[in-house]
Amino acid sequence: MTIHSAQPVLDVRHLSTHIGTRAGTVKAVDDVSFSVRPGEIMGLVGESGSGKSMTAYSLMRLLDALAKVVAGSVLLNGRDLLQASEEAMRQLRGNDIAMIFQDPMMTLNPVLRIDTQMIEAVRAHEDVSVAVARAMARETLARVGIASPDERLLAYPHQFSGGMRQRVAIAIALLNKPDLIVCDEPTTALDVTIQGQILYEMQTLCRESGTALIWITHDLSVVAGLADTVAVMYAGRIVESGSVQDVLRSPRHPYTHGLIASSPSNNRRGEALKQIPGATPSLLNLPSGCAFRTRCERATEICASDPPFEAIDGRTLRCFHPIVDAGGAHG
Amino acid sequence: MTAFLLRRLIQSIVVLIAMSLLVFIALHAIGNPIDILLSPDADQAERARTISAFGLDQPLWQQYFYFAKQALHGDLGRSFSFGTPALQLIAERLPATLELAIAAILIAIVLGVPLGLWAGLRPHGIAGKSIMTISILGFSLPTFWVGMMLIMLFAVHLGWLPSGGRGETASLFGVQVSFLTWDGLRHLLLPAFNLALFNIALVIRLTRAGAQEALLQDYVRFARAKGLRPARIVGVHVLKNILIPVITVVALQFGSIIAFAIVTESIFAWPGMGKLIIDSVRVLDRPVIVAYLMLTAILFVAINLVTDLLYAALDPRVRLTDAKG
Amino acid sequence: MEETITLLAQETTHAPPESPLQRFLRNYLASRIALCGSVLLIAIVLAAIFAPWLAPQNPYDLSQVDILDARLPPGAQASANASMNNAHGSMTYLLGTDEQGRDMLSAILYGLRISVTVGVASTIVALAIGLVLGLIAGYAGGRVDAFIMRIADLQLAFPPILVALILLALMGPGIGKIIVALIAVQWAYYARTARGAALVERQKEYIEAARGLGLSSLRIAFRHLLPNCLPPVIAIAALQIASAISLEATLSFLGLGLPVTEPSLGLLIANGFEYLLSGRYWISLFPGIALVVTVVAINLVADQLRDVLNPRLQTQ
Amino acid sequence: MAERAIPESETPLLALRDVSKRFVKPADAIDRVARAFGAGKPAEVVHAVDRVSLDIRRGEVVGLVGESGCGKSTLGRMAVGLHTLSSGTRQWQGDDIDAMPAARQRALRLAMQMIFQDPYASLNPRLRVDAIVGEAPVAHGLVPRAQRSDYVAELLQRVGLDPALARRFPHQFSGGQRARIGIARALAVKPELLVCDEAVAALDVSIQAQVLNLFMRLRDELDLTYLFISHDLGVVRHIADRVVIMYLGRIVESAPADELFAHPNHPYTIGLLASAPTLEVKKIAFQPVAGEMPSPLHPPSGCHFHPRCPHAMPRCRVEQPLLKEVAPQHFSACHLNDS
Amino acid sequence: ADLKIALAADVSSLDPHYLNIAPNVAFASHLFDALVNVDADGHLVPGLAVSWKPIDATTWEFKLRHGVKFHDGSPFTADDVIFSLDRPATLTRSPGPFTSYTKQIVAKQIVDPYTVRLKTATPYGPLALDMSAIFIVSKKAAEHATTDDFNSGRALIGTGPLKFVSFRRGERIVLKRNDDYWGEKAEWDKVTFRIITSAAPRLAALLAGDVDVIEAVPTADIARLKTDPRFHVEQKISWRTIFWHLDQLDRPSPYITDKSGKPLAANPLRDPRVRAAISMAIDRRALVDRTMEGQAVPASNIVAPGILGYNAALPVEKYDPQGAKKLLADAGYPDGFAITLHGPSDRYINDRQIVQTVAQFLNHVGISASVETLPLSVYFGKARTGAFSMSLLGWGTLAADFGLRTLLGTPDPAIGWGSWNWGRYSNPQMDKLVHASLASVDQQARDTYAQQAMAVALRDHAVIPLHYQYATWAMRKGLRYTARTDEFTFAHQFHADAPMQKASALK
Ligand SMILES: Nc1ncnc2c1ncn2[C@@H]1O[C@H](COP(=O)(O)OP(=O)(O)OP(=O)(O)O)[C@@H](O)[C@H]1O
Ligand SMILES: Nc1ncnc2c1ncn2[C@@H]1O[C@H](COP(=O)(O)OP(=O)(O)OP(=O)(O)O)[C@@H](O)[C@H]1O
Ligand SMILES: [Mg+2]
Ligand SMILES: [Mg+2]
Repeated sequence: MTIHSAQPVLDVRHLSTHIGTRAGTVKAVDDVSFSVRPGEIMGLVGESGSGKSMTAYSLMRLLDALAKVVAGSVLLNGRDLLQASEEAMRQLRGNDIAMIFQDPMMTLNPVLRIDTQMIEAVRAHEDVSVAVARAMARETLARVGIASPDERLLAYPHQFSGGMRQRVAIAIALLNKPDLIVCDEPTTALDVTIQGQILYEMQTLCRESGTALIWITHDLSVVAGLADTVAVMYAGRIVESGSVQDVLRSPRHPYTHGLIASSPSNNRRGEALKQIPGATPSLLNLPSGCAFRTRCERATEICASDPPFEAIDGRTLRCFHPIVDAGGAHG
Repeated sequence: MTAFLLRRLIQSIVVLIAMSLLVFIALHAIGNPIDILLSPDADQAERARTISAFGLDQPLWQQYFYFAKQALHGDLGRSFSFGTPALQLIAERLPATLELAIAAILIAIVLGVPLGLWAGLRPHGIAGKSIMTISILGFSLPTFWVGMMLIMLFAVHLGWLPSGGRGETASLFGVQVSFLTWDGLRHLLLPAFNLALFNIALVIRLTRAGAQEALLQDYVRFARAKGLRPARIVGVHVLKNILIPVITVVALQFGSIIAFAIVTESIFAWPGMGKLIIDSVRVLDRPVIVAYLMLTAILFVAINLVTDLLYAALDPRVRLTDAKG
Repeated sequence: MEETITLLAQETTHAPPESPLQRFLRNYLASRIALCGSVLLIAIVLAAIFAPWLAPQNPYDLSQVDILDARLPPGAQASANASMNNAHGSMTYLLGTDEQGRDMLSAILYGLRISVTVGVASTIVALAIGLVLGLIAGYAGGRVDAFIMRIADLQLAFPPILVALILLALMGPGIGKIIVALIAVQWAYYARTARGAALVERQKEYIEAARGLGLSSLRIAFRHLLPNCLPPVIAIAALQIASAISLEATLSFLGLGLPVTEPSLGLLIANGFEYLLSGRYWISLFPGIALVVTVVAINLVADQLRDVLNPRLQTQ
Repeated sequence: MAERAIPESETPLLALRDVSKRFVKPADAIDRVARAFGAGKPAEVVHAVDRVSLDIRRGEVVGLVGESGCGKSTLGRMAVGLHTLSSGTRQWQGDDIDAMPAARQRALRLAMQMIFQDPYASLNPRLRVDAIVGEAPVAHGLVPRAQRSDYVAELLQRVGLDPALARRFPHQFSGGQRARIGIARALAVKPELLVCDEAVAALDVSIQAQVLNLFMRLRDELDLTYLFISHDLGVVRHIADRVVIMYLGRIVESAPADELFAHPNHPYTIGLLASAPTLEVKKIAFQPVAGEMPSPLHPPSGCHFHPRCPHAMPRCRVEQPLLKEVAPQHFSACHLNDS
Repeated sequence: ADLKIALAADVSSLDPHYLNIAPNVAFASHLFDALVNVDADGHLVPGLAVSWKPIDATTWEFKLRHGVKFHDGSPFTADDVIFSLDRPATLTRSPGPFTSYTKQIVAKQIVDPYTVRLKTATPYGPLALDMSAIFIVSKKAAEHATTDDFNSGRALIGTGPLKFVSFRRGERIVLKRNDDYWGEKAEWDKVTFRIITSAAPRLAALLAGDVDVIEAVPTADIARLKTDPRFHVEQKISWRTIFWHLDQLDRPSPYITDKSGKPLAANPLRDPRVRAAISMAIDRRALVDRTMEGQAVPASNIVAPGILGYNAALPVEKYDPQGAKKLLADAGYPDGFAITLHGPSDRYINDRQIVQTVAQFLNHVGISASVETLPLSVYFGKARTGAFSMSLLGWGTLAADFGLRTLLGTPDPAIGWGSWNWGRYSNPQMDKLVHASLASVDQQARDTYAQQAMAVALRDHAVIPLHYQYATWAMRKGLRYTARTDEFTFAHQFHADAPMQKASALK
């Protein structure tokens, strides 16, 4: 399924984003590199606060005033987004690179009708008549599985259920046939059955249109079913990335390993779960070197210095003591 | 909807009854209007005769019941000092006050929303900070003082605008209004601005707070992610969401604007209800006070109603029956 | 058990204990403008409290005031006659005198005292009444709620000026009475706000948890609900103090405020108002400036309070 | 920790019999007048829980699973007495709770405690940890005031928190620690039954495991019984002895956990299990359940699931299927079982 | 030419018989005449009656003016007079009726169309004065008219120098010249009255050129206006005397205590020495110069100079704080006492300040005086019941016997005496003199009696007069006004002194 040959649509190199807060500088994204090829689905996994959303906002240049990209480059089809002018970036957003957010309740403007919100998205990029734009909107709504789209176009967001709203948001993202869609936990707030439907549909749509996806989630099992490649973030850094099979079947970073091992489905029923000790550290006072070392069984003194970001066997890894042969996480 | 209207109706009737009762008791306790209005040359017998001619010598509850009976027939009595039906008096003055209040609200919105937006979008700029500082003055300066300053500056020193009064009016659907004539408009400007001052500050603050909050919302981020132009994001997505609280609050302010018109009207010699009511309180002209309160209470209820309707019109999420009752 | 131990060790080193008060202060003091406002406000309050010691004259003691010194411009010297009456001997009227010959500086200091007392006292009592009623309404709901809120509506439908007008006409002038009038005018705002907050807080799980623990309603309402409903109410209260001071000034202007011999700032302005056009600016201007500075300081503090107390803007 | 066998015959610790919960928008006088005149809307009734019977035996962990809005929380609140019952009865070891003397009811109220989902909203932000945990036992006289801090320290220790943190406020804790405080608060009144409403849903994956382990440890140490509400099938499968599946206010299936995951019977259960993503790397190949859950304001007739059911028959539209034992201890409410 | 005048008080009704308050009366004078008019000095001059005289002790005869036309062109006759005199009594729903001026008349007789006789029950001297208060309306226009008809202008037909054009209540009234007026015709084609009740804005309107004339100029601004070349100020001592009523009832006075706040056994104000002491403690010069900014003159009577019954022999009380202290000591109050002075707010010029200044003076002689000012709505009602110890009142009248009867006559509802005797002063000697004065149809005798009564009352210190205030008008340069003692603003008595010059100056 993965298309290794093509040029990446998106190539992120050494991206760092810092947030200046009262309490100090937060390195929300720290030296993050990855790439996505056309039609490929990349899962970006990590726990709350690990910098997933910040990475996405950095790509889209949608950061808040306090946050700044301090280093790195984001190449979309070879063009560095971070160098583009604000207007050029605006034209790219929604047109070449689209984004969907987590909370379907909040992403649609509650006081504007669906058709307004869809038509404006078309007309922001293409000089077409309202009628044409409406036709496109209707067609796209139908594609994401919304029944009687004509009627639904006239509705307000609150008249939809959560799942439907997320479909509308997906439809808006698809409107201008972008090359890449960044999805920031779009199904986290939804029920399992609805999530199942949306995952299935997204997969189909991408396959049909060749759109690449970045799927942000904290749920490894979603990635397992959906993505081609996966990158695992911890405290602002990607600690491990590679194809889904490789990473999930034989995680090599102790954190990835810990995560997979602590999943109930990898444990015997009723027995104590394997757990990663400690809590996710605050980004404000990270331990030096490897941020995971205080929770890591394998940590040694060397971990106090920054581990290199290495490519080994078709995956990348940021660890001094990778698990060489885990023999699968299923203990 | 019917139930909603019915509820409002019953509530307002209760409010009206309670209000008229309170006024009756209060004014009775304050004093006797005849003592103020009666000519100094009148003797005790004349005083007694006059008091009984107005029924003021009767027990209060009898006076109230008489009033209530008449009120049910739409008669709120005649003003003591004007000798004119109180309702007619109020009705004569109502348009002037309403016009002033509406003008004030429009000024507040027209000036307040853009300034507030500006301050909200650029909270750290010099302009934004100055706007906020000046808006504090709007809250803190006493209306009467500012009014006098405005007169001194624009009427006395610069001579640009008249110092007070209502000026020429034109008839609109049988109601005399100022804003249709140039002269009337000139007369309207200063008092309306004076009355608007507090509300400009309020709208600036509401708008700024709203803008800052809206900017944090995902829908704004989503709009940016769609590649919309900033003008559209601010002008449509942000503004429409801000307008909901702004319009609601401002509409609810309408009541207090009318109340504070008392001060503005006496400074600018604006012939509205406010001046009438303060004169009436001075001479304990009960029918006028009662009629005024009734009217403002009805107005208040109506404004609440309109606000709810507006709210529903602006905010699709609100259904009427859900509105606070 | 060992997993918990490691966890604890880390946490203790990371977050030093900080009480809400400390956190509040830290957030509060973060803004320079608010800091200025607070310093100003403290200075004003101190000036008000220590007015009798700071003021060169007791402007409320008519035997110290001399009509022969009426309307002297700033910097004028007191006449011999007036100095004789004055406890401090000969004096200079730094800010001039008013139409009774009161030293404006003293009058402003004393007036500040009254204005601040009126503003603060009326606000505190109105807040207490409104808070309790609002909490009861919000927590009890149903008929109690409807009853309390209808009374509040009634109150809100009365134009505040008229209420104060009628009450003052009824009771006569006096600080206590003007405070009562202002309380009557204000309590409903607090009741509404407190009820709104109570309705929101009541939904929260910690209230449900308290119910689940079998705690009494009274305890839940006042120990759990009340402290959490306080911030929005306090934020509007701070603003309301300013507006109470303004309202008192307006009432004084309408001739319905305080006793004329004990002028508040508002009454000083209202008295001096007549002299605006005749060039004797100091009678109205200086108290005007004092009022504006006071109200601005309160507003600055109130704004910052509102920002800091607003849970949505609160930093962790 | 070994699997334990729960004797079936024993009287359940808590039994809910035919309980229902209807939420009605309260109609005031004016609404009633309006309605009498034919204006106004009919009262809006939400059947959040519709004639549900549930037995929880001592020492058992019952998992309650279902989609958002299906009535899980409502049922949990009814179990601990935070919601009154619209109909039905609640029995504690066979005795009807509502018929008990008030004092006993109060005591029982403490015997059943709830652990909430949101680790932020469920702790009073203005109280210190020792007050949060220690208030109720002192108020109820379980612990003398003087011994409060010792008691709190002991509880904090038990849930894995440093007693030195007792003077802190909730905002100074991480999500996982807050969850522990919530648990300590519940344990403070010595409950026998804990209703955990999505108690780990808000936690990070790595923390979730810690808290789940804590639950299991406490169960052994304190001999607790759990009603464990969750939408995460993986979690429920891991912790529960018996799993109950709810759909739109009704129980559609109930079975011992192994049995349920191995042989789901109800079409909804089957769809649900298929929808749940797993760590196995395999592409999603189909939409397991089509459509969305209908609004509880206007539930479908007959079997609530029929509009989404791939096997729906005409009968499903009119007749409500009842729970039937399809295997030992395995109940399911589906007409397919009749054919 | 047009004239714009800012009035300080609202005209509440255009019906000249509805409510007897100054603004209404002043306004009605433009449209209507009375039988007897009052000139600028407060003297009675022929109005619609060219002459009047008593023909016996209880009968007055009025000769009416010939050739007078109402605004609608109909002629003025005795019928109109009788109708107008009858009308006040028919307006039973008036809160301030004009019947005080008609109640003495027991019979009216038309001798011929231009002669009217009015009979009183007892000899009654001030009848002509009473007649100056009743406006003559057209019987034809007013016979079936209601007050509302007057307000709408329909019945507003008089003989006055100006005619009605329009009325916007509370805002403005427009009048135009009556070209057929029997007397001196108004100089203005059109007169606009604007109601601007607040003093500062009223002045601002003049400064801004929005109006030509303002009445009731605040004392604070008079000095400046006088020196401003753009404006002109006219002044006259007003008929209004400002004085203190003193509680003289035989019981502890409600607002007097000893200095520690304990009630006193007796009412010190009953002691004439205490009253005199209070009067001597007041520095009227300073009061007038400072508090009134020179816009008043110290008073010795309770009527203004020039008014019938004014006793020029009475001196203004000399300021003598030492003497006051001594008198107090003599009266048994060497340490003074505590008293609250009451006054209205915003009724008389600078009333609040006056009360405070007097309190200052009292403090300086050891009486600790505090101040309470009340809105009018409360003040009069309370004062009437004798609720205050010392209360400020301003009184304007054109005859001293009238004033003394009402203010200081021994209260007696049966004959209508002492209705404003708040302090319940009572002196049979004074009562007798006032009686004699009122019963004198001979105006000379009347004046003498009244002066004697005045002397009796003031020697008793029955009240403590403070000052006569100035009535002040300010107008743009080029206008002249004969200032009136009754404080009325009459548009038709404004004159342009050099219209040509002004027109050219504008170019
Ligand atoms: N405006 C901000 N100010 C300060 N810190 C911020 C801000 N926004 C985000 N952060 C911090 O940046 C880090 C990364 O945040 P981000 O939102 O990218 O996390 P995430 O991985 O998306 O988490 P989640 O799963 O909760 O969405 C977090 O530690 C967060 O606390
Ligand atoms: N207090 C209430 N008033 C009215 N309706 C309510 C109330 N509480 C719950 N409901 C309704 O009852 C139904 C069941 O709610 P409940 O909270 O029990 O669902 P749930 O299964 O816990 O959902 P979730 O997974 O989202 O927590 C929902 O439709 C909800 O809207
Ligand atoms: Mg995120
Ligand atoms: Mg729930």
